Amino acid sequence: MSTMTSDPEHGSVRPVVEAESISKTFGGVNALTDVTVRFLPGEVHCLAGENGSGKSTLIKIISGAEVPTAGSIRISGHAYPSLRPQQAIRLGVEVIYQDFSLLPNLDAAENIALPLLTLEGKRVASRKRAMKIAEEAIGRAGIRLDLSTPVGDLTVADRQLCAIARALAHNSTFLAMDEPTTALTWREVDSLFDAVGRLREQGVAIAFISHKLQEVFDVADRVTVLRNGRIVETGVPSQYTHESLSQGMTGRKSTSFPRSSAVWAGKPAALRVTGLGRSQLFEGISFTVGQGEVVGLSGLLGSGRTEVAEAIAGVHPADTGHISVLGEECDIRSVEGAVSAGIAYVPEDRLTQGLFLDQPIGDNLSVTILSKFSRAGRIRARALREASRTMSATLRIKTRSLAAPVRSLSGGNAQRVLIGKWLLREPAVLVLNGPTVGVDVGSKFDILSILNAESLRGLGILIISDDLPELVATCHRVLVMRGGRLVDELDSANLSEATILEAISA
Amino acid sequence: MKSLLSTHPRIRRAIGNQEVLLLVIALVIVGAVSVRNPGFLGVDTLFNILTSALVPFIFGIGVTLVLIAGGIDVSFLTVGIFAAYLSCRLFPQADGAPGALLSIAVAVGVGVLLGLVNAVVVLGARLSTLIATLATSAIFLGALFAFIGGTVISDIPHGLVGMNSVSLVRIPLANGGTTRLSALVIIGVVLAVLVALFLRRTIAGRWVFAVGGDEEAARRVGIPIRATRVLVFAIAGGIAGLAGIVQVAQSGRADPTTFIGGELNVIAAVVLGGALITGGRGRVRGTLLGVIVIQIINSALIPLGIPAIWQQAVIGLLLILGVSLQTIANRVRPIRAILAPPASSVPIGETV
Amino acid sequence: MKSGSSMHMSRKIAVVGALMATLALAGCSTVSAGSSGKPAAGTGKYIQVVKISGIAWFDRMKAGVADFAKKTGINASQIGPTTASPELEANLLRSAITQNPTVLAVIPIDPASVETALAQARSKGITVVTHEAPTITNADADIEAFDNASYGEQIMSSLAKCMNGSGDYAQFVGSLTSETHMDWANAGLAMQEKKYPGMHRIAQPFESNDNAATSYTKTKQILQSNPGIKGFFGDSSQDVPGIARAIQEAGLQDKICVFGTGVPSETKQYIADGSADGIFLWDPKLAGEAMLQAGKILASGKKLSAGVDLKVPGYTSMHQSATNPLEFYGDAILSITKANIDNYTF
Amino acid sequence: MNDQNQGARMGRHITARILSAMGSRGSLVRLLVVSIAIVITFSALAPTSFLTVGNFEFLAQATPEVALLSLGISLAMLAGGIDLSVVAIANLAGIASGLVMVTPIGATGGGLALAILLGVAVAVVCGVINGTLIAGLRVPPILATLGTSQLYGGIGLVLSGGTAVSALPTAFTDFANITFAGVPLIFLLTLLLAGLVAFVVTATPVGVRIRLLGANAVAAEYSGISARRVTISTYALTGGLAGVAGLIISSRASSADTNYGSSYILLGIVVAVLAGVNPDGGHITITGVIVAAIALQTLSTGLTAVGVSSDVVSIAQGAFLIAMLAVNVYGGQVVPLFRRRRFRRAVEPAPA
Repeated sequence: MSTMTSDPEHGSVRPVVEAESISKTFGGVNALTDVTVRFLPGEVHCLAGENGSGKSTLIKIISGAEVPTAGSIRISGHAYPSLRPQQAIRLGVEVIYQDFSLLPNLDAAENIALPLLTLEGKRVASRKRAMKIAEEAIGRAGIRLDLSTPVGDLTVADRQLCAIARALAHNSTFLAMDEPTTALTWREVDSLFDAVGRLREQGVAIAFISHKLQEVFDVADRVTVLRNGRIVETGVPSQYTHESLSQGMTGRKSTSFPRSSAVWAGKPAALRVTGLGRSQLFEGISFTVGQGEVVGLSGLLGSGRTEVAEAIAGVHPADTGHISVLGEECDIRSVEGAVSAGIAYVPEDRLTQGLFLDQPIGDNLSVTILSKFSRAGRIRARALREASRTMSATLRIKTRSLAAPVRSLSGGNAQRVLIGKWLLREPAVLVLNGPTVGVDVGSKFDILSILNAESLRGLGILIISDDLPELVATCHRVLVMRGGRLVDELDSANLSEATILEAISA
Repeated sequence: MKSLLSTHPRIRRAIGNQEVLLLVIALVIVGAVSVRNPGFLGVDTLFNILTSALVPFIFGIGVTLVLIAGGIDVSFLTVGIFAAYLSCRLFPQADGAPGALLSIAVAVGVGVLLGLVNAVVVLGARLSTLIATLATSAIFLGALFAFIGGTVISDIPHGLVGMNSVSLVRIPLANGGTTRLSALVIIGVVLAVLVALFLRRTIAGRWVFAVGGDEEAARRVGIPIRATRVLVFAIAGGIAGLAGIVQVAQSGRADPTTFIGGELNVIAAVVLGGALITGGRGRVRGTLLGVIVIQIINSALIPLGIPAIWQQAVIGLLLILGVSLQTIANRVRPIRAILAPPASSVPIGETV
Repeated sequence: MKSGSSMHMSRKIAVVGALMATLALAGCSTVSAGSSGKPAAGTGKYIQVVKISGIAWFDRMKAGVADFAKKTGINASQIGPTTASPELEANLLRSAITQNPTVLAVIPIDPASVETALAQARSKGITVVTHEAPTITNADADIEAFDNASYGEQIMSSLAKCMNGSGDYAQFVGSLTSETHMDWANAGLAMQEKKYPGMHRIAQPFESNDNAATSYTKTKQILQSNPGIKGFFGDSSQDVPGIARAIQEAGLQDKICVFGTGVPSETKQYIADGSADGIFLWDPKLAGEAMLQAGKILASGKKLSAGVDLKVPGYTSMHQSATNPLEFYGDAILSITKANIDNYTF
Repeated sequence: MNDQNQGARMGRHITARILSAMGSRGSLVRLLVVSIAIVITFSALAPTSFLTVGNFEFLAQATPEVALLSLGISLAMLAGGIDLSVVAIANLAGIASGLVMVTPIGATGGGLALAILLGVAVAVVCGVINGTLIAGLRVPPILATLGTSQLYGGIGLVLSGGTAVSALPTAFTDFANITFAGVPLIFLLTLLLAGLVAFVVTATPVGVRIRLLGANAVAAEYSGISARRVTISTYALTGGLAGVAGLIISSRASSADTNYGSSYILLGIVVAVLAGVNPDGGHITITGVIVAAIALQTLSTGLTAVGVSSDVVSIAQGAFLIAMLAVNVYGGQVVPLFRRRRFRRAVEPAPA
């Protein structure tokens, strides 16, 4: 904490937004502890940190989407113990949320214009005016976007562009961008950075959140590193190298990870996918995951990587192609079918797709093995509880009781529950979509260790992720998707963050 | 069926369009009845259907608003009859055009007040709209009977009678009688236009869609959620009051038991018209079509000679058919394409 | 649920089976008979349970209850559910039984649904009198204003006279499950088939759900699909106002005859311009009072017999039904036309 | 389970599980306190008519049908749906078994058992149809069951020919009046069925799956739970409960009819919500349903006993619902007396 001091450069310029000693707890877990950050006009201030370090929570508190547990937000000199979103916008705070926070039933033009028209106190919704605002906004950002399509029907990349355009439509004094490039190609990222540069020249204070190191070096005037909800250090980019920044974010010297290269050669592949395709979404997907092998599947948001995972998992089955598990061809028409074939899937969105938040941890763990632990239509409750308890202990899930709802757990522990429920089922292949998103550093290490241990026991693992250090650290091979097709395969010889980044956002 | 629909985009588009589907259903029924009973296809049938659709349509507009905002209101019928009955009780002598306007204004005003009560319960007790309006409708109906009265008023204010007796069109019929379209229909048309304009052309109307589409996202971009909710309940209450007084004017009597138990049928018509029960989507035009299709079904039964005893079962079956078709139509909405045209880089094949 | 500890599937099936067996066979046990002695006729409460509270018809009947209380000094009251729903009425009835009245006067929505409750009341020594339930078995007496068949025949003969004995007509009933409505409709039909072969009923009776809006809508549809129709016969008091409104709107006042049950205040406007031609009814005030008078006689230990005088106009010399000895009917049909409608204020 | 000791331990465990599934204790305690307050109030206000053995016997006799229908609705709510067709199913079951009972076979003991089984079977089939529409065609539950409610009612009307099916065997009609030590057999039967439902939802795989499906349908799908199978089982169970309720109704009424019980649909929802069943799914409390059903019945009987009109009763029921739910929302803040240690529920998702 010693590094966070008011450094001399701040002296004369008055900050636009200051977070003062902000703390925030969720269900007993500290998401932020005593965080103080100042955002100066005309400065791009990067908040760097791993998933789960508290960056997004800080931004949500500044924008009024969350209420802090302690501390205050000072905007243009006035301190506010908490803000409402409307109030924050009125004070010039604008945010590009990580989840975009768009209105799916309205078209892009309206998504961009409605907040501004609301702010201006307009009463009549003029289509012409909305189009004008939207066109100006996308022009300012150098974006191409179909403005009259309902946002719910746009691709992920276009939705991200729409969220960016909405933030730019408003002449704000403070703009926070939370992972704004996850779905964008290089060309789009370049024009976004141009727009950021122009805003900086106009004196807007910009908070830029990213876990991609290169981006931090590309745009930042100042960097603040967060780890586990606390500020670790702050400084200018020239003070850092990739390695030192990465070490600040993770708290470890190296992200390298103990990993065996032992693929169980000679045995049938844990998963073999041949010519998998689904109309309009992806086609010609062929790859294998050996027993004991960890394979990464990467690509931008909206590249089709999730769709391929969900086809394998039976959520949205493929139209064409073949899937075999341990050498046996299986016709996967449903999740049930995939599960009984030996495929387990940890979905992307833990909160809505993975967990039953208000239900007991024990039930979340045992949902996959209810039938196995029943006799004559009745659950063998004791045996089931034993199995859950053992798994909970193995995965070191921190909770007082398995009867507590999952909602009471931190992100890392919740993710362990999700992985544990599938490990209880003893699958042949485990497909994980973003296994460490929203997970604190300690848990991330633990989770990757668990996966490593399972792979050593012969489990085939497919990780869908765009967390580059994680892919580099854990995978034997990384497959890259773009526009619904597999476009590259990086094996251990040429696997690095730079090569993956180049392949996914070409 | 799934593969058939997904391989034929044109079929998918046609079925995916709710309103086209409703029109087809309506035409099929009218066609079927006309074959059996050629007299069905006439101006009088049209007028009958329009007349009987008027009150459900006005109620339906209010329901549409609440559904778009992401709620389900089941109190609208009690609000409607409460407001209309109270209006008749308060000003029994309302006479002529000014009297009619007074009766309408009072009913709408009472409706707005009751709508605000709904809003207070929903927002204050943080209840789901369905549960809250279930409770308030029990209270409204009880209060109507206990404190205002439950007897039928057969001598309603003359202003209302006069309003109903003005004919837009009057056409002689073969049987020596005449058929006519009451000027009351104008109220429905005007209201439909006003509400459609409100929803499309005002910022507050767009808020309604925003709140129903994704409440949290709407909150984050600074849309006043609570104010929008209160506004929706107030307007829906006022519309229900209007529907109630139109019903009284149409029937020439104020009967507190008129609507008992009909709530879900109106909601069904609105949903049939394309409003999403989960919020964020709905339009006045769709509601009109939904209400009319249900009225066509109802009025087809007698000309088709379906025995009275079978009518309920037939209506149930048609209702199930309607909502099933709607659900299927919604399910075949197009997916967002990802697949780019073949790229220059050659996809890697089975390299392992 | 302690037994749940060792409950196998087979045990569960056994339990369900036993349950079914109990349901099926345990019916033999008898209900404990009430042993409380009958209170004297002049003391204790008299409770009248009606189909629905707050409507004009039963408000008028309430006036009869008040008259009875004033004349006799007996504590008599009327209760009824908010909506006309059989289970609400049955529950209200059962909760009235717990108040242990001397006489229960019941006008059931669905006579069959109150039989058990009435049996229970009688087993407790409560005197039970019904109305509009000529087939009732668990009552001390059923008081009807008139013979149902002759009521239906009277409506039919007026309708036939108006239609000159020829042409199509339609019948409405409140609901197809309403016993008295069906009796009237059937008696009317039987008479027409015998005496007026030139007339013809279209289809089965139409259901109005005792709702004037429904009878209005259906009448419009009937007019439209049966252009030649000449008459309407309505059994529910809500039928004539609805039918007449449709006739009035179509301007067919002089071409179509409308007769049926009706309340003067609700039909006056239609009788005045000829869109309704005549209504029939009995005065609910008198019927209500007659029920309680009969209850008073029965509670004092006397029996009703043919010719008994209930001291209420129209019920001064009761007839005993040939089919159900419990049923007694009077001569209380009111026939109302344009000429005499102004004499009635309810 | 060879070991007796182990069996006993398991017994305790299952008992504990069932008890815990019977409700979050805080809201159940509140409900109990309020119910007892109702009893005390009316005992003081109307000792002669309320505080009698007959009255409590009446309460125990009047509650079963409402309690069973509410249990059915609660199960549908547990799975995240709703069933508006329970009353129609109950009546159809009553009519179907009544029609068998009035045949010569029905007079025999075996025939009676057959008739009863047939009634329950019909009800289960109705439930399966509901479940198929909801899970197979993905029609929203509120619309699907609204439609089937009309359909089942209509079929009942056709089967019964429009008149009540009466002259049922006395062995059947007396059943509703049998008492053990003053407690009606139908009340005991209701408790037994409630126990069975509690067993199903806590100690069987399908019960756990119903709860998880209701808690989060998407997560259930991703966990490999077959929404179709589980939904159909749920509605079949709901149908079965409605069927038993229908048999109790026709036993009590000595007849079966289609127009019976229309007020029970909303009452059933009110009971379920009052009990603390989450209408959005994932939580049920069997004890709460029974207590709430009795509480509402007591409230209305008590009000009738003190001579209040039934209109005021419905006001009181609506106000009671709002008040209890408001207490559940604000209770923690306003009434620290009732506060229980519970896991804090963060409104927002965990930090990202």
